[in-house]
Amino acid sequence: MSSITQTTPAPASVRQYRDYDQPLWKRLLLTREMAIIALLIVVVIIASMTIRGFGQPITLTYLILDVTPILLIALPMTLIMITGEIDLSVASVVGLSSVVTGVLTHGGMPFEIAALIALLVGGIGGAINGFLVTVVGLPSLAVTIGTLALFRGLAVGLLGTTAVTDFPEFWTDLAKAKLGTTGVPLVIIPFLVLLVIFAVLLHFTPFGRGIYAIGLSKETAAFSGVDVGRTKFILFVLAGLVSALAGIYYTLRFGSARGDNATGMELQVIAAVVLGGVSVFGGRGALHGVIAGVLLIGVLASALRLANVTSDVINIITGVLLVISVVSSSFLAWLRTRRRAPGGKPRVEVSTAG
Amino acid sequence: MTIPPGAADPAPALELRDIRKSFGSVVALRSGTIEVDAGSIHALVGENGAGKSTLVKIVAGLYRRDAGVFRLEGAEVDFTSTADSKAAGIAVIYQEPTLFPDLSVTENVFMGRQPVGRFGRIDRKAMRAEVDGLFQRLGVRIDPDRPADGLSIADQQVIEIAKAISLDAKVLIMDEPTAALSGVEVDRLFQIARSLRDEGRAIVFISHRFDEVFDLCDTVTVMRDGAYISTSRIADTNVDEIVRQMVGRDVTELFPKQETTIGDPLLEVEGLTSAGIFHDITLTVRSGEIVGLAGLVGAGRSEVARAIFGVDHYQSGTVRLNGKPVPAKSPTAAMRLGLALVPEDRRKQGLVLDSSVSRNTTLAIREQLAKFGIITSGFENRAARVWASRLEVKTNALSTVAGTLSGGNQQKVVLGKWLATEPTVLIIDEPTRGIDVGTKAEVHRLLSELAGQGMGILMISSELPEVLGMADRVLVMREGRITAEIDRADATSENVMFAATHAEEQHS
Amino acid sequence: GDSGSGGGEGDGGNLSITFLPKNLGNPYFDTSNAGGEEAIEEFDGTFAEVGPAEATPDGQVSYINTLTQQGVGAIAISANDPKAICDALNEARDAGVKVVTFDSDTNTDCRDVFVNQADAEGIAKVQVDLIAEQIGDAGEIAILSASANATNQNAWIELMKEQLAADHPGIELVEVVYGDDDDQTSFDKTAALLQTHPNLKGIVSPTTVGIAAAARYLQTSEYQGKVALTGLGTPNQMREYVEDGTVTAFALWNPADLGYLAAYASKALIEGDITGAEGDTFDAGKLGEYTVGADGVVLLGDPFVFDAENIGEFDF
Amino acid sequence: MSTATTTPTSNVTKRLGAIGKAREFGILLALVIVIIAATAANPNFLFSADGWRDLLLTPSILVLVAVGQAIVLITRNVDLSVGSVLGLTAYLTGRLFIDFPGIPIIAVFVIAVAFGGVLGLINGALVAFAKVPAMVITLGTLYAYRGINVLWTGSDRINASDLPKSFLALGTEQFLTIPILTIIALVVLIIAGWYMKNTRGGREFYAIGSDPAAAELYGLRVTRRLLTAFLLSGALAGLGGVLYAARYGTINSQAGSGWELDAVGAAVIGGVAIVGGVGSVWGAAIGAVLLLTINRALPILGIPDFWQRAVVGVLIIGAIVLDRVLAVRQKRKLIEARDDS
Ligand SMILES: Nc1ncnc2c1ncn2[C@@H]1O[C@H](COP(=O)(O)OP(=O)(O)OP(=O)(O)O)[C@@H](O)[C@H]1O
Ligand SMILES: Nc1ncnc2c1ncn2[C@@H]1O[C@H](COP(=O)(O)OP(=O)(O)OP(=O)(O)O)[C@@H](O)[C@H]1O
Ligand SMILES: [Mg+2]
Ligand SMILES: [Mg+2]
Repeated sequence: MSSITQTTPAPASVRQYRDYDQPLWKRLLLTREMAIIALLIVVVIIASMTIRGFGQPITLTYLILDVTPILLIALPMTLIMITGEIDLSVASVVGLSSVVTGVLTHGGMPFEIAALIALLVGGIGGAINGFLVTVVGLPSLAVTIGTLALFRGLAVGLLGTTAVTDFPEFWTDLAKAKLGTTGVPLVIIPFLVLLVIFAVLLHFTPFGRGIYAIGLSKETAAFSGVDVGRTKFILFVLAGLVSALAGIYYTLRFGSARGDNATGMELQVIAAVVLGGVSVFGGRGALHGVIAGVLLIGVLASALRLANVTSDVINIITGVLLVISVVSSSFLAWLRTRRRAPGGKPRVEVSTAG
Repeated sequence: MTIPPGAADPAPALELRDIRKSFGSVVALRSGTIEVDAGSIHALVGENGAGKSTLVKIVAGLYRRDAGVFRLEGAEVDFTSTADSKAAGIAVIYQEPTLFPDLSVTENVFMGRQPVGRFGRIDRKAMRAEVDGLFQRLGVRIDPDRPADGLSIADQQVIEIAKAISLDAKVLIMDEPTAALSGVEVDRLFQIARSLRDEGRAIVFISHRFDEVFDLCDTVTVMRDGAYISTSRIADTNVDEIVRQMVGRDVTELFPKQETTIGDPLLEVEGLTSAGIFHDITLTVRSGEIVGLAGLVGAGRSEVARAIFGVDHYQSGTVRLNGKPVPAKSPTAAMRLGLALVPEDRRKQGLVLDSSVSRNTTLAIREQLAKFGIITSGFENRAARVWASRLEVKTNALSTVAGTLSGGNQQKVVLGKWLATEPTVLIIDEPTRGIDVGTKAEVHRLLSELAGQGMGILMISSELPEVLGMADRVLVMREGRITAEIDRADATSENVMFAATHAEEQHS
Repeated sequence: GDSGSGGGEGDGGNLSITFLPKNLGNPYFDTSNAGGEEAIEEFDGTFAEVGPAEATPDGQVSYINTLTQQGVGAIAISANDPKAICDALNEARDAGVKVVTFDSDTNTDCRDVFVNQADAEGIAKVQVDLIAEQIGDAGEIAILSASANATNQNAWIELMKEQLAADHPGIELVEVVYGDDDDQTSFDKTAALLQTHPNLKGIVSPTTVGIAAAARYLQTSEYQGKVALTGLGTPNQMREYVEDGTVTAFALWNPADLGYLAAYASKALIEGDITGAEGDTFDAGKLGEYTVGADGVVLLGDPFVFDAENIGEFDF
Repeated sequence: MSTATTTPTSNVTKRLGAIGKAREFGILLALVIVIIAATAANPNFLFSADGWRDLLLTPSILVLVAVGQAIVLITRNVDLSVGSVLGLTAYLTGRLFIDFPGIPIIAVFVIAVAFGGVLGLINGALVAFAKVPAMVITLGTLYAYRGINVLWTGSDRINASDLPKSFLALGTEQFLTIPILTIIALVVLIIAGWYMKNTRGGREFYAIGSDPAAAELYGLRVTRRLLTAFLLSGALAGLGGVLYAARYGTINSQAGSGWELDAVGAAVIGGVAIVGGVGSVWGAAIGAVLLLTINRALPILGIPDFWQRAVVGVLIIGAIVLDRVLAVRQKRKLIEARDDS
C-alpha cells in the first residue's frame, strides 16, 4: 500500500476569518446567565399569579431593601472570584464598618465623618487581605478565614454587649426612603451607579480583560504583562470598600450598630454569585448573571415566606436550586453528545489477543 | 513479544482506515488512514492542523471516532478511555507533556501502575530502582525525587518519553517528541526507538523535522486537511516530494536570512545572576540583529529570558533597553519599554487556553487597543484578524477557543500576540516548536523582515540548523553560564556543540 | 398555606396572630408558642409560627415585613435587638398590625405591649440568692450568658452585679462569657471558665441553652459537685442533672404561660379592649385578669424555683 | 551535574524531602508555641486531669472531619456540606437511641457512618457525573441537608438524658489518660495517612488534584476516586456526628453549623492546597488541633471574651504566614544548594 496519491498543488488559499462561530442570538440566549434570568422571570410570574400579596409594590420595596447588601457585595466578589480567589471576610467587614460607624457616632463625631472613616477601615481590611494574598503569597481562602475571625472579633470587641442606636434621622430615613411614589427604595441609585462602574470595569476595560486572563491562566497573564498582584490587590481593596459601604447601609437600615451584624452573609453572597454562573475556579462569569442570581434567591425567599413556607424549606430550595443550576447545564451538554454519538456501539471491545 | 524474523504476519500491528472525527462544526479528520507494521518505525507528517494529533488521540482512547475502521493486530477495537488503550498495549507520548506538577518525577512515571507489595503498599524501592535504570538508559539527568513542577518543557518531554518506554508497549506512538529537544537527547531517543523496533514493536513517529524523519523512519504517511494523502517507503521518496504532498505547493527557502545593517545596541544585559540557575550573564542585542542563544536542554536559557523580561527574580545584574534600565520583576514595565517575550511553554505561559483566539491575540496589547479606557470585542476582533491572516492561523472563527487549535496553530497565535505589541526587542524562546515546514519558512521570513526593519531579536533555539541559519551571532550557554560567543561567519555545528557540552572551553 | 392570611373577616377584627420567636428550634420558645397556640384555640383565632433559623435581628425583620404584607392581626415577638427591628415593627403597626413583645422587649415606642415573664429585679434576685446559698455566700463565680447583645440577659446581669455588690460582699464575679445560645459554644466556654479560674465556686447561666450545656460539662468533669451551677433552665432539660446532683436548684417561669398571656394580650389589642396604656385591664383565660403597667408592660408573675423535690411535677 | 547518573543530586533530594515535612512542621511549631504559652500562664492547661483531657478531646471530632475534608481538597474539590452532614447524623444518632431502645451502640455507629457516607456519595455523584465544581454542589447540599435536618428535627432536641449512659461515656472516658474519642480520631488519622501515602488509590487522589486533565490521559479511574473521596468525607463527618452526640449530649437542628469553614480552615492551615495535589491528612489534623487549641488557650491567657475572636484571626494568619516563611526559606536554600553541587 505504497501508492502515492498526488493531489494537484493548490495555491495557499486566503483564509476568511469570521468574528464568531455562532450567531449573535445563540451567543446571547444560550448562556448560563440567560438561563438564570429566564428562571427569575418565570419565578416572578408564577409567584405573582399564585401567591397572595406577592404582586403588591411593597414586595418590591422589601425585596430591594433586603437584598441590597448582598447585591452590593456581589459586585466585587464576582470580580474576585473570576480571578480564582475568594473573600470570605466580607460579612465581617460589614460588621466592623457598622461598629466603627456606631462607636464614632456615639463618641460625638458627625455621622458623615464616622461613615467615611468606616469606609476607610473597610478599605484597610481589604488591603490586609490583598497584601497577604498577593505579597505574602498565601491562599485567599485561608487568609480570609483568618480575617473573617479577625474583623468580626474586632467588631464584637469594640462594642461588647452594647448596640449603638442613635443615628441622625436624616440618614436613617434616607436609607429607607423611596423614589417618589414608585415604592422603589432610594438605595437602588447608589447600587446602580456601582453596577455600571463594575460592569464597565469587568467587561469593557483592559483591567477587566486582565481579570479574566488571571482566572483562566495566572501564568500566561503574568507573561502577558498583566500585573497579577496589583490586580488582585485592587480587587480585595474594592471588596473591603464596598462591604464597608454595605455595612453603613445595614447600620442605617436597622438603625443599630452591632458586632454581629450580617453574620454568615458571606455564604449567601457566594451562593448567589455562583448561582449567577461565576466559576469558583475563576475565569468565567458575568455580572448580569450574578445580579439575576442574587435576585432569584431574594425573590424565592420572599415568595416562599409569603406562602408561609418556613425558613428551613427555603434553605432546601435554595440549595437544590444551586445544585440543579449547575447540573442541568452539563446534563444538557451530555444529552447533546449522546444524540450525536454513534448508535448502539458496545462500550469496550478490546481485543486482548497476544 | 519478539516477532520471529521472516514469519508471515499479514495483520498490521495498528490499522486505521477512513477515520472520521468532528468537533461540533469543525471536521478534524475526514479520512484518517495509517497502517503500521510490527518491527517498523512509521512517520506521520502533515501541516499544522492536518489531524495528526487527533488521530493519535483516537488510538489512545481519548476521543471516539465518528466513523471508520480501527484494528489492532487484525482485531477491531473501540476504546472508550485511555485505560483501554493502555490495556491493549498502546503507549502514547502526547504532543503536549501532561505531568502532575505536584508529584515527584518517579511517581509521574509510574502513576496508576506502581509496583505494590503487601496490603497494596507501594514498593518505593522497586519503583526508584526502575526509574534509575530507565533514566540511565535515556541519559536523563533529572532528580527523580523532585516534583515535576518547574521542569523545563524539554525535561517534561524526556519524562514523557521515559514513561512511555517503561510501559513496554506493543505500539508506541510519539507525537512530536523531539520538538523541544536538542541534538544529544534526540540521538538517545533514536537509539532507543531503533532498539524497540528491533524487538518487534510498532512505532509511530510524528515530527515536523524532516532530517529526523529520514534518519529514523522506515515508512512515511502524509496527511493534509484531515485526509490521507499517501504512504511511501522512506527509501523511495525525498524531502521535496513529501513537502509538496503535505503543503500542496513548493516551499520557499527555509532560512531566508536577509542581510541587514546592524545598528546601535538595544538590549544590554550585564552580570545577570540568579543563584542556582544562571550566573554572570552579559549580552547585547543590537538593532537589526538576530542573536541566537544555543545550548543543551536545561542550560538555563529560558530562565535568562524570563529574568530579562521581568517574570523571574534575579539577584544581581542590570538590564537596559535603549539605554533605559528595565526594572526587575515587572513584565508590564518591560513591555512598555518595548520588550516582548514569546515563552517556550505555549500552553502554560503563552496562551489562555480557555479563551478565544481573538482575546489571546490581543491580551498583550489590550491597553493600546482601548479608547478612553474602554475596550470592546469589536476592537479585539479587528486587531486579531490582522495577525491571524498574516500567520495563517487555521481556524474558522476568531471566537474559537485557543485550546482546541492544533499545536502549531497555537504557536502561531502566541507569535501573533507578541508581534502585535510591535516590540523594539523580541526575545523568542523556541520560535518554531511544533510548526510545520511551510509556516516555519514564513516565521523565519517574518523574523528576518522584522530584523531588517531594525528590531533586535534574541532567539533561543534548540534546533541547531535554525540557529546557524538565522543568527547573526551565536551565544552558547552551558550550565547557567555563557561559554561562547561565535559570529555568524565562524559558527558551525561543531563549535557550537563543543561550547555547549565542554566546560573547559572559554571563548571571549 | 392560608393560615396567616385570613383577612379582616369576623366582627371582633382579624384574630390571626403570629408568633415570631428569636429563632426556631429553641425548646424554650417551643413551649411558649405552644402556650400561645392553646390560648388562640380557646378564642378561635388563627395561630401561626414563623422565624429565622438563627437568632439575628435582620432575619426577624424579613419576617416582620412578610407579616405586614400578609396583613396579620398581631405579631407576638421576642426581639433579637431592641432597636434594629423597630422600624419594621412600626411599619407593621402603621399597616394596622398589633405588636406584642414577650420574653425580650424592644424599645417601648415600637410595640403596643410587652409581656414580661417576671420583672428583671426579681429574676436577678432569684439567681443571686440561689448561687449565694449554694456556695455559702463566699467565693468566685462566673456568668455564662447567651449572645453578647441579648437584651434581657444583659439587663439581668447588670442587676445581678448591683445586687452582688450590695448584699454579697464575699462573692466575687470574675468573668462574664457568652455562649451565643449555642450548645457547643456554651459547652466549650464552660470548659474554658473552669480551667481559667481554678478557684471558681459557682456558675450562673441565665439562659436555658447555657445552663444545660454547662451542666453537661460539669457532669462529665472532675468539678461535678464541687462547682455549683444555677440559672434559668427548663425542667425537662435539667431533670437529669438535678437528679444526679450536678445542679441543686434553678429557676424559671412557665414559658407556656408566657405565650398564653402574650396571645391574650394580642387578642385584647386586636379587639380594642386595651391600647397599651397604663391601667388597661384584660382577661387572660385561665390565668385570670391582668393589668397593663407603666410603659405598656404586663407582668406574668414571679419566677419559680425548681429543685429535686418538685421537678418531677413539671413537663416542659 | 556532570555525569548521567543521579548521584550528585541525592543531597538535594534529601532537602526536597525536608520541604514536604516543613509544611506540617511550621504548623506543629505554632501549636507547640500556643500550648507552651497557655501552660506557662496556667499550668492547669496541660497538667490538670481535665486540662489534659480537654486538650486531646476537644479537637478530636474536628480532626475526623478535617481528615475527610483534606482528602477531598487534595482531589481539587471541596466539601462544604460536612457541617450539615454532621448535624444530620448527630440527630439521627439520638433518634436511633430514642426510637429503638436498647439498640447496640456499634449498630448506631455503623448506621450513622453509612448514612454520612450516603450523603457524601450524593455529593460525589453530582460532582463526578455532572462534572461541575464541588464548591457549588456542596454549597447547595449544605443548605439542603441542613434544611432537611431542620424539617426533621423541628424544635425537637435530643437531651443527654435520652442517650444511654454507656454511649455518653464514650465522649469522656479515657484509656490510659487518653480519651476514647482521641483514640478513634488517631486510628482514623493513621489509617488515612498511611493510605494516602502508600497506596495507589491514595496517590491517585494526589494525581487527580494535581492535574485532572492529566489524570484522564493516564487512564486513572477519576470518577471512582472522586466518589470515594466524597464518600470518605461524608462517612467521616457521619462518624463525627455520632461522636458529637456522645460528647455534647444535646443536639438540636443547628448542631455542627459552621463546621465546614472550620474543617476547610483546618486543612488549609495545615498545608493542604485548596487547588489540590498538595498537603497531607496529618497537616489537616494538626491544623484542626491548632484551631481549637487556640480557642481554648485564649481565655487562659487572659484575653477578654470579646477580643478572643480577633486574636484567633490573628493567630490563624500568623500560623499560615509562619508556614509560608519556613517553606520559602527552605526552597531558597535548596536552590542555592544547586550551586554547590
Ligand atoms: N477538542 C477540539 N475541539 C475542536 N477542534 C479541535 C479539537 N481538537 C482538534 N481540533 C481541530 O482539529 C484539527 C486537527 O488538529 P490536530 O491537533 O489533530 O492537528 P495536528 O496535525 O496535530 O497539527 P500540529 O502539527 O499543529 O500539531 C485542527 O483544526 C484543530 O483545530
Ligand atoms: N523552579 C525550579 N526549581 C528547580 N529547578 C528548576 C526550576 N526551574 C527550572 N529548573 C531547572 O533549571 C534548569 C534550566 O532550565 P531552562 O528551562 O532554563 O533550560 P533551557 O536552556 O531553556 O532548556 P530548554 O531547551 O529546556 O528550554 C533545568 O535543569 C530546569 O529543570
Ligand atoms: Mg499535533
Ligand atoms: Mg528553554
